[in-house]
Amino acid sequence: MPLTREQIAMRIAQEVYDGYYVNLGIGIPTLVANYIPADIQVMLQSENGLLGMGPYPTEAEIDPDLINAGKETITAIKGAAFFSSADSFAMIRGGHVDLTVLGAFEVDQHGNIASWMIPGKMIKGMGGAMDLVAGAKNIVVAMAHANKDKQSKLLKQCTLPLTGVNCIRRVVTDYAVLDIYDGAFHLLERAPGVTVEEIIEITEGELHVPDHVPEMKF
Amino acid sequence: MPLTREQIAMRIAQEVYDGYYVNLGIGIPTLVANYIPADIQVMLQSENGLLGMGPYPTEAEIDPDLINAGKETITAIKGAAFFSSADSFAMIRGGHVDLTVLGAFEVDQHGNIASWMIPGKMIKGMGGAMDLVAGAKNIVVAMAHANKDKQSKLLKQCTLPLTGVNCIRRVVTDYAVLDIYDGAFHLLERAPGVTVEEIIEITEGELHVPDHVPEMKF
Amino acid sequence: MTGLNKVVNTYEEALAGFTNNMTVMIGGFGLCGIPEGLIRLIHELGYSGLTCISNNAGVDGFGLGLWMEKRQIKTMISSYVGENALFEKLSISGELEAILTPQGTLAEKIRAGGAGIPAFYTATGYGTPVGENKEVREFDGRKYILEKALTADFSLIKAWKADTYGNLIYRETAMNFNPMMATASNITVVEVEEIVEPGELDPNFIHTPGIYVDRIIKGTFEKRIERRMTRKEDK
Amino acid sequence: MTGLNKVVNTYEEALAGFTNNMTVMIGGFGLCGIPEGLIRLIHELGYSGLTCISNNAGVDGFGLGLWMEKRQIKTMISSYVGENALFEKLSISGELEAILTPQGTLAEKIRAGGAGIPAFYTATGYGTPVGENKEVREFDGRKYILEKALTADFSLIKAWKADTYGNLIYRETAMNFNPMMATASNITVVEVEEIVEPGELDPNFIHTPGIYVDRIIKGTFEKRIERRMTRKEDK
Repeated sequence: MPLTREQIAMRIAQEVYDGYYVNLGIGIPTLVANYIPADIQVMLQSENGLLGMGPYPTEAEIDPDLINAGKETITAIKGAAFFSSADSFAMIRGGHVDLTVLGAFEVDQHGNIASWMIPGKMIKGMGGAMDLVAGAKNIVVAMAHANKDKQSKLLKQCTLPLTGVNCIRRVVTDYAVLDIYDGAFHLLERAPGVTVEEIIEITEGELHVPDHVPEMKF
Repeated sequence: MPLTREQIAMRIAQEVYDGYYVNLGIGIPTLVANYIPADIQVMLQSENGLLGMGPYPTEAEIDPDLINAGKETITAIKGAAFFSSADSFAMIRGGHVDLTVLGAFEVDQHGNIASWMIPGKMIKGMGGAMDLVAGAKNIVVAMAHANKDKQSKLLKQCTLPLTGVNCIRRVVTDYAVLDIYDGAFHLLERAPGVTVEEIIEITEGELHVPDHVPEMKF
Repeated sequence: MTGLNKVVNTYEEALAGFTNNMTVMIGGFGLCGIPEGLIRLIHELGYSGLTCISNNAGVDGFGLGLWMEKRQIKTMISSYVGENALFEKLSISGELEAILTPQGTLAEKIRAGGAGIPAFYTATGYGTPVGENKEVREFDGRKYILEKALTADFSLIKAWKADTYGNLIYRETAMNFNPMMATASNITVVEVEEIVEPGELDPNFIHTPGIYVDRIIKGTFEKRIERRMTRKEDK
Repeated sequence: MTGLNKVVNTYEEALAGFTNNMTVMIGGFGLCGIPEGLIRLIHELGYSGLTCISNNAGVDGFGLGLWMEKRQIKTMISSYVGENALFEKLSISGELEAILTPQGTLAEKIRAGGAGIPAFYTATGYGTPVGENKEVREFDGRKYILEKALTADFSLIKAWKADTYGNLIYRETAMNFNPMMATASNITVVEVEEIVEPGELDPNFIHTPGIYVDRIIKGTFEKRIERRMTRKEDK
């Protein structure tokens, strides 16, 4: 069975280590916060100017001056820090964030990512995504492996306008965990019950498959 | 009579207007603070990270964490702000300081200034002087018009390594107040009792002298 | 307004000299930390042909969404405009020019404008549509693009508290783009929640020194929330 | 050291991994805001061949003057070294390489190193010895030179207070180069006057967020004054 959104988030939470500073994008990446093991300590960065993001506020805690990058009301943990957008992106672009998790429309076997624009459709803008992919030491992309018509989103070459080039190393989809290097996808794990053949079928980009592909563990 | 150091500072204090933010260099420029009229309000910037420099401390007020750019113990006025060296020079280099007063070994008729190095003699470094002359909207140089042997320091072309090019507009010496533009010095005022002929004699650079050259007023 | 006192009493005074066709920076991230009253008056007075530098474009009916409705904006330099349906419509019809800029590049371009840095290199946007027609240069084996500084005629920003000299502090994530914008315009106008006397703000913790501020107006703020999210009370 | 707690108990732990021939940034302006204990231990342990990035070079017998005496420094990148007579002697004899850098350019190069900006243009130093062999470029009719970012293996900095997560605040002009240096090295070690628990420092007024800090050591400081100037008591 392909993973649910929550399961993708659960699997990505395994990429988070004790002491990490992590930036979680909007959508599935936001859910990752719910699955970080209780026995490790991490700091969440919100690119609008907060290091040390906490959970959503209670009704009584709501504060219009305190929002996350998705413009949602939020809280700050003890030991948090607020700063300007310039300082926030100096932090991101300077490579100080240990892990960035973000969504994508497409990735390709060269590590390119397209996540911000579908020409002819809506004009929204890239927000901080281009800075995040250019600056992060370590990026995990959370995305659907294919669209509803089983057309792959893991491509030989992205077709949509790029967010960044040659910057993605790890992808977690509803079907698999893959690394990207040497111009190819490398299959690491498969979703429980999903076969290697199914993954091959919905992966357009070059895919290296080792002899043994373990199931993800949760 | 040529001006004393204190009189040069007194004359320069007349260039300071109400509401100004001012950076005063080491030496004669520091003395300018003593002659700012009591009926105007100015903020002194110290490039090591202080806006709102006050007088020297009393014995009881001495604080090793609070020094000026000359490494002297100092105080901060009410309404002061401390900031980093990067923020301090962003302020200076971004043209936000209204007036900078600094010393010089030489200036020339093109507005070049040499103030930081005498080859073969001491190696000290330029500190913030190059940033100040490149960034200030408005610079007044306080300097001796000539050396002890009556050799001019207001030259056709600076002979020492430059601090900045084409950046000096006004010079106050022990003999005169001069502006620099169109490739020449322009005599504006003379020290009380000093003749135009004396000034011509000790000015090597091209000097424009108007029909009437008033004495400085204090 | 004599000496270092920058307090003005009306929004009209705060915006003296503002004209059509100016370039203006507006602080805020979404609706958080925006100068509500200054935005409102420019809407009322109907200035048009504006080039706006702001991370977002407000929402329909609030913030810069008001200027959009009245077709006051000619060009919008932003990183994300997804909350504004009218923006999309005007942009597609060509009534509005949109210059989409990565958020970090936007912040850095504004900081550079205030800091006397005319241009800098960044990896952000290399190889993407943002990098088109920009100089590419390699440093230590990595490719970067050249980005130029931004400056403006007016900056309209929002702070939490000001002293009368214009020293500012911001609160929480309402800081965002406000500190850089304070440095990058000919005239910086700040709308604040509270004005205090010099000496009341701790000099160790001033976010924006008064040298950057030209006018201070005490505002009143609705502080509209875009996405009200809550959790249940903790047990 | 687990989780986000970065406190170490000895200077030796604080400097673990430090070796000869490293590049090291040292905070401070003159003797104000320098990490005295970290400087002392490196002097005692005698590491040599160091490339030092520091605005000043200490004075004879204190601060980086100690390293100078023991010939530990190969290259010194500074803006002003006038207080150190030995510096001059070693520099003239060629035992020490001095790279004199304008103070604002030095600060900006370090900030750029921490912020992922490989290079930027500045007017400072154009047409002077500092601009020699550097690219010159014109923007809007004015000439600028290209300056490159600085980074280092270690940053040794001094702060007033840290919480155990490494959030830092500085005091008065002891801030100076410390905040930028905190961002620009592989390993940032901070020597502080006081360590507090997370939550004790106001999150609105953190000068250096903990993400930049690797190790925190509580130091003791002599805080030697270079130029003791006083006025008479006010009447």
